[in-house]
Amino acid sequence: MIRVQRQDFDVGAELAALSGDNRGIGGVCAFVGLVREMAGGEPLRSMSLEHYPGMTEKALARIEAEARERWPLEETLIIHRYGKLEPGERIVLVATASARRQAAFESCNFIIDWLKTKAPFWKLEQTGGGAEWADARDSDGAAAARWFRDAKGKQLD
Amino acid sequence: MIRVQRQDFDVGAELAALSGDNRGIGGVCAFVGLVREMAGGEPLRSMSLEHYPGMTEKALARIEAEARERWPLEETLIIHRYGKLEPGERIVLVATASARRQAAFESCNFIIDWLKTKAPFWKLEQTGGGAEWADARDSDGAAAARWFRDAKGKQLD
Amino acid sequence: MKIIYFAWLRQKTGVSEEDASPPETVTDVAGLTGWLKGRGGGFAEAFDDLSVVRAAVNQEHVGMDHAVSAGDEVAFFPPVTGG
Amino acid sequence: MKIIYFAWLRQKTGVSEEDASPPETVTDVAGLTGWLKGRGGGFAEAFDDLSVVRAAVNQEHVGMDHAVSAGDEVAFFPPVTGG
Repeated sequence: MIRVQRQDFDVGAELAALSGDNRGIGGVCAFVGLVREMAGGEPLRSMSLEHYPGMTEKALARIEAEARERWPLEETLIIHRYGKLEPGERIVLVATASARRQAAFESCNFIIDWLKTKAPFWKLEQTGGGAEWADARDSDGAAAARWFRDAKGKQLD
Repeated sequence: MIRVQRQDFDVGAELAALSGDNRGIGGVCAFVGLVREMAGGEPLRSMSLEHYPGMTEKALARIEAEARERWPLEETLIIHRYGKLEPGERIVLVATASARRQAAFESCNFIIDWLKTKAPFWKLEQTGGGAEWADARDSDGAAAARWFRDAKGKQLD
Repeated sequence: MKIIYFAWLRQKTGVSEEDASPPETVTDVAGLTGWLKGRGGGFAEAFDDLSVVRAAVNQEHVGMDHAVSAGDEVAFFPPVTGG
Repeated sequence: MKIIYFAWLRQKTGVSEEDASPPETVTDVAGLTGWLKGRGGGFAEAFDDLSVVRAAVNQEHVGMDHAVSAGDEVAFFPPVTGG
């Protein structure tokens, strides 16, 4: 399931709903991204997350579908917020459920890595020095690139 | 933090408490292990988790300390239940928080892998065919072995 | 053709969304950026360094050599920074 | 010496915990398993296949060649299956 929303989410409630009555699940892996207090070495006052409505949902659904193709998953969830966020606030929740824990870990890690380079979100960071658009990190590109080859060795875009 | 307890836990509350006011956290990775409905091809009625009080806490604390030595972690949490559990019930929660998501993912995965081979818990599975002690899985040994070498290439036991 | 701008491309061009009719010589994304740059001012600035500009056509990430035509929705934005 | 048994080792021996005084010839875990096996019955059965028996001395995992002495807490159990 994909959700793009302004409001916060309740991690416990979301994970409970994710598992539901599915007794085939042996492990749930969840990642919660939070706003850190520092941005480029300066204290962050707040950030505004802009996104591309329509394309965002498509991009997330495609990432989710790719994860389900690569790993035997029982359930998947991606919630991403937009709008104004302050340090300590939740930005994103990715959760994957599988019979086996390794599939849950890998797919959750895959989804957040791909989301970081493929989902159309942009952070405008507000510090004492003014507002700056966050730069994409090389490390995010490298993290996403780890997953570029699928199990059959086929190159994916 | 380490907790070994009979009662269930509230994942949302635990994760919120884990992050607390720590604004240096950029990502929290959590793993929740659940009781599956099948055990060795047979429908599971329930399981009883026995453990070694005293040693369990020591073993978990050592695994947690090892994770904190290997990755730059802000917070860590391991909760493991014992006693009688039914399909769908939560068994274990591992959560790690770091400035960087990859440290959170790897350390959480490391903790659950090591816990599976080092923490003194034993599952007695109750099916229609009677009660059987669960066998240790070779795949758990292999998963734990992935982490046997630390960053310096030193062999760890 | 609908053109949408995000983040600092929106700020530099001063436009969030427009209906545009580029000439027939504009057949791909690269051609479109050239035409937009030709408007000068904030547009010239926004498309000055294409190494930091990404494009989507009909809500799919594409390369600069991807075709564009009249009915398309084309978006320009910097490398993404969500998550 | 305190000896504790878990899971099927507890069931087979019929003992969860005991205070034992093995002879002085028992100096390591392997020696202790041999002495316990010598009791026969459920003990012989429990220690029949040492490939599926694990040991801890003073709540630390140890190998079969680890020393044991009078004041120790020694535990025997199958490979762990938590998590």
